[in-house]
Amino acid sequence: MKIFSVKKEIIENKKISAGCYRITFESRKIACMAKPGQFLHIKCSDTYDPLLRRPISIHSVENNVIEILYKVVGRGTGLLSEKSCGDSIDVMGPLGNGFDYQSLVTCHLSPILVGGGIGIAPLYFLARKLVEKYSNVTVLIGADAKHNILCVDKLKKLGCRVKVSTNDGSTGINGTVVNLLKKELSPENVKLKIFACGPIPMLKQINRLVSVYNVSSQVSLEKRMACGIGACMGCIIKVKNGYKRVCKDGPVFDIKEVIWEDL
Amino acid sequence: MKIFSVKKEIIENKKISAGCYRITFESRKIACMAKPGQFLHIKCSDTYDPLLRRPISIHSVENNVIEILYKVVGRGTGLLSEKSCGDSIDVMGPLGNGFDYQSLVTCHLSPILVGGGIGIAPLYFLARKLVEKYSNVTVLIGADAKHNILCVDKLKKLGCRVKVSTNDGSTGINGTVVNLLKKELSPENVKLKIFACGPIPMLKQINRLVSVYNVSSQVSLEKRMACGIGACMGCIIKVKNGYKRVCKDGPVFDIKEVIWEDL
Amino acid sequence: MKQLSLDVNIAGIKMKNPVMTASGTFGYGLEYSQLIDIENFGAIVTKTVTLEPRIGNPQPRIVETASGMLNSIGLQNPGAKIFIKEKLPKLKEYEVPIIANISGRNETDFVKLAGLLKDIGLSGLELNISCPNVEHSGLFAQNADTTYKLVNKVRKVTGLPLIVKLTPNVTDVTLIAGAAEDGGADAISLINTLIGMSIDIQTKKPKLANVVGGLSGPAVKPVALRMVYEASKKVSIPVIGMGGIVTSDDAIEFLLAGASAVALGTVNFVNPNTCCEIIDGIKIYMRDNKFNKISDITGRVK
Amino acid sequence: MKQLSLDVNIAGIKMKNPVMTASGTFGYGLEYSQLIDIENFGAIVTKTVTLEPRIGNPQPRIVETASGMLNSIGLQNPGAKIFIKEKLPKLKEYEVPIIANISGRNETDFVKLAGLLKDIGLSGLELNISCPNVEHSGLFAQNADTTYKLVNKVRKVTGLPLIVKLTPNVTDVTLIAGAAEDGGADAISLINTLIGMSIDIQTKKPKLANVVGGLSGPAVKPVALRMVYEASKKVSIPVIGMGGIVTSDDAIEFLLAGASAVALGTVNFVNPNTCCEIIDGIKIYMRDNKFNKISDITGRVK
Ligand SMILES: Cc1cc2nc3c(=O)[nH]c(=O)nc-3n(C[C@H](O)[C@H](O)[C@H](O)COP(=O)(O)OP(=O)(O)OC[C@H]3O[C@@H](n4cnc5c(N)ncnc54)[C@H](O)[C@@H]3O)c2cc1C
Ligand SMILES: Cc1cc2nc3c(=O)[nH]c(=O)nc-3n(C[C@H](O)[C@H](O)[C@H](O)COP(=O)(O)OP(=O)(O)OC[C@H]3O[C@@H](n4cnc5c(N)ncnc54)[C@H](O)[C@@H]3O)c2cc1C
Ligand SMILES: Cc1cc2nc3c(=O)[nH]c(=O)nc-3n(C[C@H](O)[C@H](O)[C@H](O)COP(=O)(O)O)c2cc1C
Ligand SMILES: Cc1cc2nc3c(=O)[nH]c(=O)nc-3n(C[C@H](O)[C@H](O)[C@H](O)COP(=O)(O)O)c2cc1C
Ligand code: FES
Ligand code: FES
Repeated sequence: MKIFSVKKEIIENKKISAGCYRITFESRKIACMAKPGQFLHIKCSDTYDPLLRRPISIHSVENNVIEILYKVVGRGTGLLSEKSCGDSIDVMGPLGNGFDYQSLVTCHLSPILVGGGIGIAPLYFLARKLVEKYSNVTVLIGADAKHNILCVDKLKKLGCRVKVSTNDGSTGINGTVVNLLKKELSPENVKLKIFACGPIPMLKQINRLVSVYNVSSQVSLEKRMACGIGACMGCIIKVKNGYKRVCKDGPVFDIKEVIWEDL
Repeated sequence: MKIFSVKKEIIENKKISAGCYRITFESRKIACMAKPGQFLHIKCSDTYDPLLRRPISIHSVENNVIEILYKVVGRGTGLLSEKSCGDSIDVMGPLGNGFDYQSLVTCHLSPILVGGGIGIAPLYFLARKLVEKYSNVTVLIGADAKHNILCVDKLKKLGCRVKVSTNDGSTGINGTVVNLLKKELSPENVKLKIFACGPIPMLKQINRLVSVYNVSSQVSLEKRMACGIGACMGCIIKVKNGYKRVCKDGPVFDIKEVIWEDL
Repeated sequence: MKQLSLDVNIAGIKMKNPVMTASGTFGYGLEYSQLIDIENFGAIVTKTVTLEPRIGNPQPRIVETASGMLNSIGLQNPGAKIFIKEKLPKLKEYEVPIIANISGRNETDFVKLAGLLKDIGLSGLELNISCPNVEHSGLFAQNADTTYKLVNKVRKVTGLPLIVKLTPNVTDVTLIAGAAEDGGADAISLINTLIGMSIDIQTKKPKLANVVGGLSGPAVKPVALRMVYEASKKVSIPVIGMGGIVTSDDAIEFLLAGASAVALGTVNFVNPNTCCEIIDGIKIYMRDNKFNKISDITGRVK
Repeated sequence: MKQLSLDVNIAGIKMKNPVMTASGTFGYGLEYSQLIDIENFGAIVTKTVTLEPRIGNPQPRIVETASGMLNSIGLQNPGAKIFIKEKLPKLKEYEVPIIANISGRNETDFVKLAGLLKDIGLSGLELNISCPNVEHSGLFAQNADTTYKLVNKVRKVTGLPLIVKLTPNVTDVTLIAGAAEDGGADAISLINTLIGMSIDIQTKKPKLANVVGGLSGPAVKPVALRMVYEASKKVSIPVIGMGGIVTSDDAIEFLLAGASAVALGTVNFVNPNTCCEIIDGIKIYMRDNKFNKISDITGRVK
């Protein structure tokens, strides 16, 4: 078995900014298998309403301790935020393909991580893995305002170069994370690999940008899911040669593969 | 308006024995209107599952503080037991007719309260009201075992004469609360009024007993409820002259009125 | 800003807002008057009234299900005479249109009832030809012909606005909706309950004494909404939508799907204040979406 | 104590327990094999296979509803060739009976498919004549005649056990069940999904790109149970019950109502370990109630 369905005690469910929480729990099995970019499928209620699990990225794995970082946007995440230390959390995972960062060395590419809003969640785990091997990890973080810029300190602590943007200019540059990315890109500097996660409009802009420079890029996408494991065909997206399942063939896709007009 | 639908903060949700809890909250409106034998209709979940409210008797009213005493038997009461101090509770009430204890004085009757198991819940409120006017309040309490005998101390504190029975003899007499009642009844002593609440078999036995002595008796009955207010006809029972609604025409009925074979 | 208007006129019944009660979930209005201001509703639809009193089905009559409930009340009601003499006069003290929901075993019953209920201050009649909790097998509303004939007969004996209530337990609800319209209905309402069942695995008996019952509540909303959508595309008379409405979003979904008004059923048991919450929600929605009247929302789904 | 036996033989398909997968909720079995031991199931029913590959419906395809979900996958599948060449061989490595669920636009499709799927190691065929997510209006299983004819044609070209899957979107499911039996079905399975809808009130568009979709999950259980009860009283072939099963109590309800086996659908998404939990629960129930075999439970409702 490579995927597990487990019930674990919550070690901590901490509010880390307005509407954002971080849950910590222990699972040796999941921790062993987890790769950056993969996600967990979480049951937020013990009753039949809401019925389905919710996909949440793996934010961090350290020893056997797993963290998720989530934003309250509806009923499922709302119920999750009400859980306390000691309550149990029902998770399935690790699911999905994860980021492909193995090829960086062979191709001599420098990683740039681009996170919009809660999109930073899976990128922190990736950054942790990358700093083990690379000294030149750049992380660009964008949000609407200062209080929604997450993970800056802990990314810096890892040794990453961190740049920040806010739409209201309350911290970092005044603009979006795509503006930050533009500054990193230049015709001379295409020896980059971009890993991006965030809202669709942001990813679409990145797509336009990197197609100009032809920079290798991977994006993590979201779709409403039922099974989370590849069985129900609920979460498909259009790709160059047909349909792919976000849960099983993704959530990480090569930016060139995705039919962006369809999203 | 005589009935209210309110959301209140839970002051305390205390486990008082294995599987039994007591919730305390404040509601001036409900407290003002509440009569012993009436009940509250309680939403146990914020989601659609379970959907319906659960009827729970008013256990005590003191100033504006209301108490309910409940046993965890299923999902609704299970969810209720998980609520903490500070969580909100959604209650509708007071509902139903309540015990008729006004006639005691005029008829020179002594009250005997008979509670089986969690059936003691509404009787404590009744006892509180009775001791304001009568010195001779008897309360008979039965349960399977000692740890499920509830409220003895606080009833004694009110000044009630309390007798206890358990099926396993772990406290009080070895037997049922009906055995206790038998001892109170005698052809000489029919100047009594019985108020009983508990499982149907117990109430049926009481019915047989009092029909011999012709003692005036009121019983509190239970039926699954939807509206709790008399509108849906879901909770009817058969009575001598047709059907009555437990929620609106009851839950307290004259023992002679009920068609016991039908319960 | 323009004045918002929540008024609707359903087949001649003037309501100050499009939120009605669903038959059988609000009694004769009087029980709830102790808890809420029943004049908040756009109209009150009574529990089904039959010609003679009915004692209804044996207990148990109610089972909770996932996000819903089954009922087999069996149309317990005091009969037309007591309705007219005792219930209606009290209900008429409130300033709210009253619609009597009626049912019968056959056409004659319906015709007689419609006759009895003339000129006594009712704002309309709703024909319950879709109650799953009575003996005869096959409901009127499961067959287009019987629906047409019945509606047609009742139409001839009453000048009151005539609402025909349809069952979801059919292969194609548009056929029945069409038949009701052809028969002379002024409006249709749907859905009545879906027929369902539940078994107590310990006693091995059905949980309802009547074996089967009617499923209602949030669980049925997707089916109800689909049927309102289908039926309202088929007929040109107004459609009253119901089935699982709890929030104002739910109510708005029904309006968008094609309903001209909505009715609240099971939710009354769960939260008796829902009517006000829904009206407030609809107002906000209208403001945000620049709709001036309810009919701007009706059928707006793209 | 006597030995408990959970074996069932459904129309010649020998299963070690009565818990199957419901088509479309378990892919071709392979995805779940990374998470659970798929041999735990009594049988595996595949996602619907069609003659040609189908790309299915556009996104969104899934909406959560109260205690349920709507799907409009639209029978996305790689087609019979790839199923036979790539999916089936891997699935056959497991020791569990495999039932291919097939569908088509017309009788010819079904007949061709049944022909293609002979002698390749399948334990049975399930005819999906009840999928709400395809273009043609009106499903085969909404009409007794078309059901009879279709089943009859397929019957002639295959010796495999033939299960016919029925839709709940009908006035009288017993008519269709009877027609399937008369046509030569070895078993029937029900229910497929109820047709439902959901609207996004902000965009005013249906939440499913396909407008309507199929409702499944605990919400539909009362309807499913009622139909299994009705259908199993009508036919003498075995009935496979499904619709909203989550717990062993649910599964037992279906058996009591008349099912000879049950299938798990939506619950696979919620708790992939449900099969084992249900089997354990059934065992305990059998012990407590002194039932020795599954057929002792089937149809035992009083
Ligand atoms: C692979 C993947 C990884 C994700 N990782 C994270 C993460 O690390 N942190 C985080 O906060 N969020 C993450 N999300 C998004 C998260 O799944 C949704 O926010 C969550 O499911 C919303 O559930 P809800 O019940 O609170 O909201 P709902 O009440 O169901 O809906 C509120 C809003 O959320 C959207 N939404 C609901 N369910 C999903 C879903 N399954 N997929 C996408 N959007 C949905 C709805 O369209 C709606 O706009 C991820 C999504 C995917 C697909
Ligand atoms: C007027 C009245 C007053 C009551 N007062 C109290 C009280 O003070 N304390 C207390 O602990 N209990 C009281 N009850 C019983 C209480 O309502 C049920 O125990 C409760 O509804 C069970 O809900 P559940 O979801 O936990 O159980 P479920 O999972 O719904 O069912 C578990 C068991 O409880 C029974 N039950 C469920 N709902 C009801 C209902 N509405 N009425 C009767 N039985 C039901 C079921 O038949 C089943 O056997 C009262 C009931 C009534 C009618
Ligand atoms: C307890 C109960 C009793 C009902 N009685 C009637 C009735 O007498 N006549 C009728 O036409 N519909 C009756 N209905 C159906 C409702 O009016 C409504 O059509 C159905 O419940 C769907 O709406 P809901 O999901 O909002 O409850 C009843 C429903 C319930 C729950
Ligand atoms: C996502 C999804 C896809 C489905 N696909 C199919 C299918 O391809 N063929 C089919 O016969 N039934 C299909 N069904 C219906 C199920 O097999 C089952 O009949 C229905 O979901 C009711 O069972 P449940 O409530 O346990 O899910 C599908 C159901 C779901 C939820
Ligand atoms: S969610 Fe089921 S295939 Fe992706
Ligand atoms: S619960 Fe509705 S009438 Fe009593």
